[in-house]
Amino acid sequence: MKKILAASVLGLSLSASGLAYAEPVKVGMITTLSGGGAGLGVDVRDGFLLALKQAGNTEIEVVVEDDAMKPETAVQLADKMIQSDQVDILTGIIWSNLAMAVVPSVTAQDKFYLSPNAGPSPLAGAKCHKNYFNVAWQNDSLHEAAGAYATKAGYKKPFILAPNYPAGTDALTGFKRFYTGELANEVYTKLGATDYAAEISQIRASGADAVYFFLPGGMGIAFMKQYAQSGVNIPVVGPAFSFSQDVLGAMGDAALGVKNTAQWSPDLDNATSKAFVESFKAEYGRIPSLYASQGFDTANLILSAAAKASVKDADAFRAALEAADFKSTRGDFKFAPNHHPIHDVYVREVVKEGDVLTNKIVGVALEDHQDVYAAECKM
Amino acid sequence: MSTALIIEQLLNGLQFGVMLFLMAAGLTLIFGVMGLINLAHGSFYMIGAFACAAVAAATGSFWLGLAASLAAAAAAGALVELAVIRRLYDRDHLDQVLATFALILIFSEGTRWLFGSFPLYLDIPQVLSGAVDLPGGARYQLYRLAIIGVGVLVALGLYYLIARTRLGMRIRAGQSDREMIAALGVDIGTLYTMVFALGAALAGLAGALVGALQSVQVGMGEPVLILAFVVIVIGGIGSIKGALVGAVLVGLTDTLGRFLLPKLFAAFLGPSEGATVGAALASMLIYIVMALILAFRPKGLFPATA
Amino acid sequence: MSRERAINLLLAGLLLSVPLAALALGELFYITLATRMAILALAAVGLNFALGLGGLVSFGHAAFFGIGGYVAGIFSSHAFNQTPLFSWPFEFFGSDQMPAIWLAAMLISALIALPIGAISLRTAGVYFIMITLAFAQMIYYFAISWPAYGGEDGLSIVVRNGFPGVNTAVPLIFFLVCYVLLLAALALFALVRDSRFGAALQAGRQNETRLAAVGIAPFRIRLAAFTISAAITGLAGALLADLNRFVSPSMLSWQMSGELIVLIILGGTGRLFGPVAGAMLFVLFEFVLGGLTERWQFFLGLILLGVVLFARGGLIGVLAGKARHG
Amino acid sequence: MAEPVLSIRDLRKSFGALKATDGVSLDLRPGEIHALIGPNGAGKTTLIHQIAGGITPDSGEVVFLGEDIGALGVAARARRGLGRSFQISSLAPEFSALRNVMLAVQSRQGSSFRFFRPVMKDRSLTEPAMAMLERTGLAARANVPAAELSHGERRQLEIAIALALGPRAFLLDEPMAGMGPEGSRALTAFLDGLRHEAPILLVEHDMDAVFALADRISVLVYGRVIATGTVDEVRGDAEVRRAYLGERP
Repeated sequence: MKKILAASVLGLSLSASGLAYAEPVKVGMITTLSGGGAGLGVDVRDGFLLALKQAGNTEIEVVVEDDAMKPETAVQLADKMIQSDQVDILTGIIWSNLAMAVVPSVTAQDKFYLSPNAGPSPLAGAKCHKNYFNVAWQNDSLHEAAGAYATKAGYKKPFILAPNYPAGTDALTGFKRFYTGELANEVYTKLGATDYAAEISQIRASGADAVYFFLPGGMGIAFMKQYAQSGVNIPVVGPAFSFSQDVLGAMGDAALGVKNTAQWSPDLDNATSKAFVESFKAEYGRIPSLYASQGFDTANLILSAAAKASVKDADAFRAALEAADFKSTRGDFKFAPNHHPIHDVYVREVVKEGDVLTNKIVGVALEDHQDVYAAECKM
Repeated sequence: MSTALIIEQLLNGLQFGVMLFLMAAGLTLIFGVMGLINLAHGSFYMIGAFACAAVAAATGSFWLGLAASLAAAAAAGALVELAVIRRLYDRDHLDQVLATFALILIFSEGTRWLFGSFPLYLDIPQVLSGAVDLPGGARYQLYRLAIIGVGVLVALGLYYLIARTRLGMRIRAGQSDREMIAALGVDIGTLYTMVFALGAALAGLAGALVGALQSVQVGMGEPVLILAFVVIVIGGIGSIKGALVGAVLVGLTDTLGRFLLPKLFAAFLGPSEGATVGAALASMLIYIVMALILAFRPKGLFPATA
Repeated sequence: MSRERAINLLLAGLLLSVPLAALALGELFYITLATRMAILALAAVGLNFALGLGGLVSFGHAAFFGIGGYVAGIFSSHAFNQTPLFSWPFEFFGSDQMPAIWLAAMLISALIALPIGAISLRTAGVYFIMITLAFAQMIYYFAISWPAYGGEDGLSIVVRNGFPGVNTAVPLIFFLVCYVLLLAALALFALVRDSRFGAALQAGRQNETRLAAVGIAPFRIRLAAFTISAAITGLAGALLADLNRFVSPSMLSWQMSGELIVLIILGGTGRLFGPVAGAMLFVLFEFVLGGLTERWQFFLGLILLGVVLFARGGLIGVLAGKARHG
Repeated sequence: MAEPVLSIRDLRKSFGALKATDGVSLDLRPGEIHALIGPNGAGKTTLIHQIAGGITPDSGEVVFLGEDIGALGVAARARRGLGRSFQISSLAPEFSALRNVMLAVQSRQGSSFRFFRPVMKDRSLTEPAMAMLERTGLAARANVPAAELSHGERRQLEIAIALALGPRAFLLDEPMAGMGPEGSRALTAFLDGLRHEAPILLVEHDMDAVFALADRISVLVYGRVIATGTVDEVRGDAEVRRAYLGERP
């Protein structure tokens, strides 16, 4: 499963920007390619590789390995990539618990880590590190945006639920940070649960006027299908994780009309994004998900920094990363002092285009949003 | 807390229990008749769900998908029995654990190979969509009621099969004395293959029925497998009646625990704290119940009298 | 020297030579790989006390593996942050010294194994397999939802814990520490196997009725074995946490329990070096297959299936022939 | 008359509707061989299990050396001196004959919670065990795993293990089963001498052996003792002839 895009000697090295790179860069990508969570990893990887291909780059070598969603495996792969493959940059991890396992030891070994997805709060705050960059989000962002949206939409009594684990409690805390009104109920479900009949019955009985849920992966699909089937008509709001392109197919019409918050959407109106969506469809035959856009952005960030500085010169390379001088699919993109993005978060609605479910932007939840943990970060 | 909500939650628990029963019945039959621990039983559940989703997507008919799920899971079961399990009957439980653990890896990755990494779509049939009104002001989803109905039918069918038919007589004979049925001239190989395929088909049926409610994805079988093991151990391994009682007990315990414990703790810890503590305890609850039952009834509630 | 003994020596030598060769070749990662082998082997040696000698198929040993890991994580995080772990009856700030952590990991694993074993040993056969699984699942869900030490996110160990007189941050040194502990556990296993306790334990596996009929109650013997077994697996857990500089609930998962059993069967059930052979093979398979194909789990499954069906007695069984019993 | 070593009073055990033991009382006096005979399914093995502790009776008492041992488990009864052999050989199959006997010696010496000293180098275990094997004629087979012993040898090993416990009473469940005429004769002679070490409650189908050995015989039919007495008394008992001996060809 190791894919090495070895440098080819063809003339393609004259990339779009026409810049010569200061030094070859070796990137290790640890991501989830097997088991139930493989869809996300596959999208991050595909987005990432697409960007490299478009840049015609030959100086960046990528090693991809599967972490099977196990933190122990991820740690072992990170050790291997650093010690054996001698990579300069690591990236790719999908899940917060794996990121928490891998990132501190990677940065402690003076390697760069660029997160294309997971953004656990400690890494944005107290445990931030100068060599850690998050290109996607801080985990709370989309939940905070949902809270803001709930306030704007005038909901008075939302019912909120999430699995009982740190990302779940963080999610609901994030929601409550931007929605300070009354709650119908706050429910924590078992991690990995797939039957939500009991919770849906509670929602029906609670007199709520909106439902907010954070249930990543299969949990969200199960919840949404069961919710739609149950005949409860209270409007649903969710973070984009449960309404991203990778799961919409499995959810079917149950998802139609649901509002969800995201920092990107396939219909986002900027040239980079449009070109990205078209080329991704052409390359892989499917609409890119949020995760694919994050992988794509991550690769472009690396390309932009490598064009400016040698990765062996850590300080210069870091400064080049901090400048974030690349064309993001999100349009405007810059890093906060804690190396997490400052970006707009949109409200999207699930719609049907022909036979395919996808998302359309219907508004902006938060503009130039920055996470709250930056204050705790002493870099 | 209204009566309607309590009625709904009891039905939810019952429906969950019935689904577990479909899994557990096959597992307990296979153990009872052949003395085999089958960790790969969750894979048949997954195969049923994928077969149903794939056929339903291709033909547009949930019912064809359901038939396909039974056929696919039974075929997979028979194949596995003939190719692998057959060689394991006279081995100890350890070898069976390793072999069926290996089968999980093979089936999971094999399914991903065939169907890709993304979850599949499967919806409930149009006829069964919507909810019905129940006494006490409760409303309940028709499809879930149908699952309860299927579970009751399967339980009755199994009872009839085992108590009244020739196959059932052989199964009972096989449970008590393997040499005896060989002496009776029954082809024990065919009997085992049939029982294994039957168990697999029940798991496949559960997978298809539940797949329409949840997401059809690789790895969906394992959490259910663990619960099904809990069920058959509580009920008494080898006993269909035990599986039924255990399944309903686990279903109700889990559902009511999830519903009531957070409320209970919220009463004196505050809503947020209470919700997390209650949820934590609820996720451990069925295992606590199982440990308690086994501590006092080491062979489960209905020990199979061999 | 019997053939099995020669193979045992060969395996011990092979495991030791991997990191030395890695050092010579400059492939530092193979030291990590060898350390992982040694630690998993140690965990499986622990399980082998219960499973190999006593015939107690515990499907919940990941609980002790994880508890050991969490002891290392919790002790070192308190020591690192200088916050008291508890302040009554005295203030205790954890520790970042391995000997203290090991002792605590073994002690706490044993203390938790005692009631689990006492209840589980009332059952037998498949019921025992499943009740141990149930206890492990309880602890797993507890760890996931307990926020104090990271829950599902796990707990990082910022600096690898120390050992007096050596620098454990050097990969080779840490490997040697693990290797020596593995050898010590193997020596203990061999001693106990041949002792009166071991005789009673093994007789109980072969024929419980016989053991009772000579006047030895199987329960206490088994409970002691289960507890010792848990302590050693807990020690291995503490080491794995130090290797990964990280501990998470996945160490407590049922898949991990299954993997520990797989290691023993792969190497050879009831053999002294079975866990060592099994751990070396398993880590090697995982590494080599993982590097070859995205479908590595599929092929790992095929290999394991092949071992059960065609290589009874595991690696050592194939190499050394039928087991001899004194 | 001397106080009985073992006495059973009004023991009852039912499995559902089946009364396996229906008010059985009998005793075992010092120095005697008390044979328990009866047709298949009469409940002999069930009775032995209740005496040894493997099955808990529904009611009744088992008194051994003046102590009610009804509440004790199998192991505790064995430690008090009930030496037992099984109807179907029950040995540790992977252990050699010697190690099987050593297990009994080890138990007799006390605690099994010794973790370090190798048993095979412990002469306090090997020597007494070897002596028992010599007594039962198994010395030459000492190092053969029990699973590889012949049927007769396994029966002998059962006796050797029971002997090694230094019991105060023997419970022997069909020791002659499947032994062949030669072996039965030898074992009969051996048991004849054994009664002076400890009395024997002997369950046996081999009537020649029973009549040759028994001081007293109890006849068990359908869970009830229908007669107890000397060989001649029992032989002459009309009920016994009808219920039991008449059945045998």
